[in-house]
Amino acid sequence: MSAPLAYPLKPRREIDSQTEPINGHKGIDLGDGMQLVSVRMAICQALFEEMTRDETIYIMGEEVAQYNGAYKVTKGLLDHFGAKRVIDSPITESGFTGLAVGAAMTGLRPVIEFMSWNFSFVAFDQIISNASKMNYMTGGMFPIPLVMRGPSGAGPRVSSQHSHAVEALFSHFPGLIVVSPSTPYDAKGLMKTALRQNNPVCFLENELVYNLQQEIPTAEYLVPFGKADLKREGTDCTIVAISRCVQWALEAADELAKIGISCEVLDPRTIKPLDIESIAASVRKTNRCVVVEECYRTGGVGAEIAAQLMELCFDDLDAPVGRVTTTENPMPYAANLEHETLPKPHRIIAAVKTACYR
Amino acid sequence: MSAPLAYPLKPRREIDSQTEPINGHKGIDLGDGMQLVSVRMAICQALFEEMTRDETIYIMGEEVAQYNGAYKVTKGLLDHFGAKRVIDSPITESGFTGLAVGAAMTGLRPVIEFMSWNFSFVAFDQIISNASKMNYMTGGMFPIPLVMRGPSGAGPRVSSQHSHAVEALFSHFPGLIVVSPSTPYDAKGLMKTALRQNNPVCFLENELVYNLQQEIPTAEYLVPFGKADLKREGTDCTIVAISRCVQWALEAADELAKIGISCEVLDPRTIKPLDIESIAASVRKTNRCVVVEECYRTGGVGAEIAAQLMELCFDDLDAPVGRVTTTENPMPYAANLEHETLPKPHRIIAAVKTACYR
Amino acid sequence: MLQANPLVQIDPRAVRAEIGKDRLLTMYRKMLLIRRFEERAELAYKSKLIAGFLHLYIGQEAVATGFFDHLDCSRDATLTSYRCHAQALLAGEDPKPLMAELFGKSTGNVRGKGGSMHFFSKKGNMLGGHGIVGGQIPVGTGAAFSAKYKGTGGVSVTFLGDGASPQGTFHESLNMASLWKLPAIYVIENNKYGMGTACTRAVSVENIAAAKASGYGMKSFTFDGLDLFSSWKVAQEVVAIARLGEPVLVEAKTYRYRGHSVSDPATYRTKEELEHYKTLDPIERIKLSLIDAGWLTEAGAEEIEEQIIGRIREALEFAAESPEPPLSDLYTHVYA
Amino acid sequence: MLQANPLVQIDPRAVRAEIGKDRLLTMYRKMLLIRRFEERAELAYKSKLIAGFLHLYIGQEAVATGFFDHLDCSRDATLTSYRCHAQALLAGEDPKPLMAELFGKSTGNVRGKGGSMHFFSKKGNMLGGHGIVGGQIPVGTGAAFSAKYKGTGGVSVTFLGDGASPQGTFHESLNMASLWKLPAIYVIENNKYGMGTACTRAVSVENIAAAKASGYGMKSFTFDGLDLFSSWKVAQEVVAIARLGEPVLVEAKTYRYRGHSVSDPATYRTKEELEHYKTLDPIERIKLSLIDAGWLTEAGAEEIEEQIIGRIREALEFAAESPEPPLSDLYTHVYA
Ligand SMILES: Cc1ncc(C[n+]2csc(CCOP(=O)(O)OP(=O)(O)O)c2C)c(N)n1
Ligand SMILES: Cc1ncc(C[n+]2csc(CCOP(=O)(O)OP(=O)(O)O)c2C)c(N)n1
Ligand SMILES: [Mg+2]
Ligand SMILES: [Mg+2]
Repeated sequence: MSAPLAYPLKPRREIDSQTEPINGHKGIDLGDGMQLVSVRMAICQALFEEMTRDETIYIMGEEVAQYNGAYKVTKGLLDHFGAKRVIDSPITESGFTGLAVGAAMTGLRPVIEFMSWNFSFVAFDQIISNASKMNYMTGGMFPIPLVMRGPSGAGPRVSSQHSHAVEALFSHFPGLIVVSPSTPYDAKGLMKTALRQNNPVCFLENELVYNLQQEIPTAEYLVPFGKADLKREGTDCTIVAISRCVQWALEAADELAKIGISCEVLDPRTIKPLDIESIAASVRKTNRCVVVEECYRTGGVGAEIAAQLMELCFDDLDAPVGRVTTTENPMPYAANLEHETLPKPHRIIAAVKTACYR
Repeated sequence: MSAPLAYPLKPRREIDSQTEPINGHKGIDLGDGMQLVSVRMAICQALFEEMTRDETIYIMGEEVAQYNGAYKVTKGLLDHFGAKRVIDSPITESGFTGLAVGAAMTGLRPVIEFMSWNFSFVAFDQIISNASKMNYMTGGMFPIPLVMRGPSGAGPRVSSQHSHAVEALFSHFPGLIVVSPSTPYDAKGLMKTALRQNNPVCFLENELVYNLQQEIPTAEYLVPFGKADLKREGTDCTIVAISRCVQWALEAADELAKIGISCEVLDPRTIKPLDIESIAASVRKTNRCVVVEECYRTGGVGAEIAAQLMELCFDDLDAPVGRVTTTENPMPYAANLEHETLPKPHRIIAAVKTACYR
Repeated sequence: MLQANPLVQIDPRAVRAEIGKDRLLTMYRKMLLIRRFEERAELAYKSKLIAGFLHLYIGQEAVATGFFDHLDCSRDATLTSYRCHAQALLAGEDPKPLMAELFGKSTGNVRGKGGSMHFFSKKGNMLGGHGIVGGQIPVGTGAAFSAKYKGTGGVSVTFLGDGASPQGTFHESLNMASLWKLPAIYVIENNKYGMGTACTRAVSVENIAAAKASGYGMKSFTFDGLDLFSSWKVAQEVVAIARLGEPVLVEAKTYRYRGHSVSDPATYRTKEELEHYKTLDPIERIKLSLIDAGWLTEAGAEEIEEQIIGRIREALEFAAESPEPPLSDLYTHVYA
Repeated sequence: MLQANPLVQIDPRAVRAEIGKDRLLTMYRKMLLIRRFEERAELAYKSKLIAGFLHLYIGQEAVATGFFDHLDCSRDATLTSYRCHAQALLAGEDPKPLMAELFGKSTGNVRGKGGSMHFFSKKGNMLGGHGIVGGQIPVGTGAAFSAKYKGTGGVSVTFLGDGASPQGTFHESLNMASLWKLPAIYVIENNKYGMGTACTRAVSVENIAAAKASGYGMKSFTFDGLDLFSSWKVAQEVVAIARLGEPVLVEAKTYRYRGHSVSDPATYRTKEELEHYKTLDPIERIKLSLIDAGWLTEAGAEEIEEQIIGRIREALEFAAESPEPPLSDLYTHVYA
């Protein structure tokens, strides 16, 4: 577990549409070896650095090139690397995912963007039957170095077909790595790790986190898979929060502190591999745990963490593991219904109180 | 919970290829209002009876008509109902699933067969984005009465792309019903229920259970969704087993009885809705639970049951809920590796012993 | 038979005469209703009364309008992508619940659960409003299957974008429709772009319908989608073909005046291109043609305009005043 | 240019002369190796030494053999469905590890992890062995993309069944290959059936390649897949086209003598049909042609037969004697 709060999430300056650099990968230099970046820029920077280092990396997806990405994550990459390596695809997710599998089998290191992970459902078979199994079913003959990235989780008011968080879905399948960064520091370091290893990675970004800003080092660094990060220290209850939910968990923790409940906020960063040891260590200290995620409750990441904690911390838990998830309904469009569906701070606070018998 | 063992699984006669009737839906009359059927025949019988009752039911899938089904589940239906209602489709799962959604929206009650649920991955988007959400996102305007059926779980030695059990996968999504029968009695009654309600149902059969035989009533009956069935009574440990695993659990329970461990075997029959009350009631008696399923461990049905039991039986559980699942690897072809991958009796026995601290 | 080379050629005056005054005026009103509905929705979006995605049909109105004029919505099914406002209006839905839907209110078309991308009409057999590109194509095929199964004589008309045509579901649907002789019409609305990607960069042939249809042994028609007369005439022919039990593939060469959605600045196209297409405005042209025929005066046009603006205003008021859905609605309709 | 009407017409003697003795004998040996390998595998299956699915290529050997003869396996990629034994052999894999794979042994081609449906060759660039119908088509497209990206001059040849051609992945792949001018060859092996479904009941056109290719602006060729000379000649032409950076669609009219898999009794076709096609056996015909050319004697043929049987026997022994994979292999290769 890395030291908490090494790089504050409340940076000295704010980037806005005026100050945001033209090239998506460039941070705002703060001197002292530090730079200010958003999650969006951090991912772009990782792509930029690794594409510079490794000519076999290409990126393909809808609108990734000329449009700079639907959410501008690939801004400037076409200009810098050219149309050979930054490629706009037709709207055929199954086609370009399978193409990437074939490219990965023949010496390339593809990055594909799902404009939203919701659209990966069209490519589900290529991800599961081909990407996730190829190395195994070829006895190690054909590893698949493939990064599949794009926003997961609910966008703002985009309703049921566009609002899935897919952490639980993809972590069910052996062979896939599932990454869910919540900060610029993590996003950059995890993406660089993803681009240097040989497994298919589901890199789950979140539209509503893209603008989150942080001061991070200008020097190169990597963030390893399978290492949770302590986002806040506490003693009474462990909150395991994923992606966008980390911010909500921190907000909830602030509120809970006011009524004397001290929460530790752990961000697993990768859902598969999952750093259950760090989570268990925290729970052995706090004796309570609430998992916060945007997946559905049934079979969500929280279910898996609860089941594993029962195995590892059976005698340490003073209350059942709480699960704050997207409620068990497709995402509705109406503002008030959407609000209730999401695992927002008010629901986290209630779950922590329950876990603390308050 | 229905009475245990109402209809024995060791019938008075055995059906073999000689005695099996030409029409898949006809059982072997045993007099006394009882008939002998296999799971295969039971499903066919349910289809036959309901198609007779309701002209809006049609069945479509690869090889369901002229070939009588790849696993002969639809045997005789083409002959009886004709080519209008029993339709061989091209190998386009996404296409015929979407077609079924459109047919369901316009007054029909489609049954589609996935020759194996592995092939549903190609149709994943139609199942999730369309079938599971349509009623919700239309505010109840367009319910989807749709039964999607076919074998799930590992066939014999068919390796990684053909061996998925999809209970956990589909029960993650609100809007879907997930049914996993393990006996002829349940298969028939659950299929009839599926064909009379208005939601998309994932009806998960199992190739290796199709031949299982049972004496069942000739009179019509339905089996409700959301009611677990007690397959064996016991006092020391509750085994929740799904589909094919029910047989393995019963075998394991026999063995365990010999060393003085009395197991209760519960079959949830529907994974969504899940009869957690009956499971919890059993656990309150035995204080121990092991879930046995063919899904992968991470985010499997066992994880969800464990998490819910923690909530409902926190003070009753004397040991962590055990999970016996398909191991965390794609299914290998080699016989010995396949054997180790599956949740077979030896692994169930070990897990129950662990739960009983033996 | 229509002549196609490569676009279906029609004689506008002859078609106008064939349509007749009342029917043409009705279509004019409908197109204007669609246009004003969406323009006001756009404004409401900018005032943050509407959120999420908002994809406007502005510029494409002649396509759906020409087709719906030949449909019997009691048995013919229609459906399209997220760019679905026009179809719901044409299928007979009132602007009030539609606008309320955009506002996310309990009185909305689908009770506030769908928003802009998911308009439906039960009575008008409009099967959505679909958010996944290509996702609606097999569904429309299913509606045609139903019509044939039940022997209603109905057809289905599935609208899709140029950008959706490479998607696998399109191909799978055409094969089934052709194999089973389904009364299915597929209308590709080629508005030159799928989001920011020019059609030429996403589809490897220029005339999509013409190129693909023969791959399925299907008839195809390509027409000027900015021209209501062409749309109406082609629709007349293809609906007749489909009613006899044969699927047809149609391509409308059209244009959207707005960006892909309200939040798209559409910098990928030139001002000149946009201006050029604006001179071909399908609604403006019909207005002129109506005046030319002596079927409409400027004053009459003014009056229609006011009536329509009035209806939209009422819809906006209705939407604004309607309550949000009760929180108890969260779990209703998860299951039927 | 080849003449096609509807099948490519060739002059067998001229093609034979062009191929030449050594090359033709080599292809003959290869076809025979494939045939005998599979016949013995079938017997082993019946003796329960092999399990799971076993799909045989018997009858179709001329298709892959003609194509591989023009490929440079060090840079050209190939892949196919579960009916993959021939391709692995042609890509240079030894029968021993292949048979051991069928037996599920640690010495197997993919360490006993794949079985019959998942043969691969790293050195021969044979990318599988795929179990999901249509699943390999985008993968093959990716191999062509790689070749172009890296500038190797390589091509990819993706084999697929008639039954796979309606699958969406096929359409998506053709569009990408055509759009980006990928050196990709798609070979539809039309063996008249997808499992028990006659091609005519699953695909709405008769000549699949000819009908579909124009939908993507691609060239197409259709040939008699039971005839090695046609296969070889068409392969020569299409590999040349693809090397210049243009995708091509090919259809081989062929036939499988066995059922879909070993467990299919194939009652959906007549004895007469099967007997008719057996008179056209691709291997037998080449043998006769070799003898006719004076390039082979009956005695020579006998000798080849024995050599091949010997190799297969060795493979069977190797497979039988090899150990099962260690249980520790269960979790190896889940991640690289
Ligand atoms: C499967 C899928 N992929 C991507 C998207 C994102 N997306 C929404 S609309 C669109 C462009 C569609 O273009 P076209 O089919 O031409 O329709 P138009 O918007 O021009 O009407 C894209 C890429 C989606 N909704 N679904
Ligand atoms: C997506 C998918 N659907 C169904 C199947 C089951 N299946 C395996 S082979 C086959 C028939 C394929 O026929 P064709 O493509 O003509 O190939 P052939 O077997 O004749 O070589 C089917 C339906 C599958 N493996 N994958
Ligand atoms: Mg478009
Ligand atoms: Mg075939």
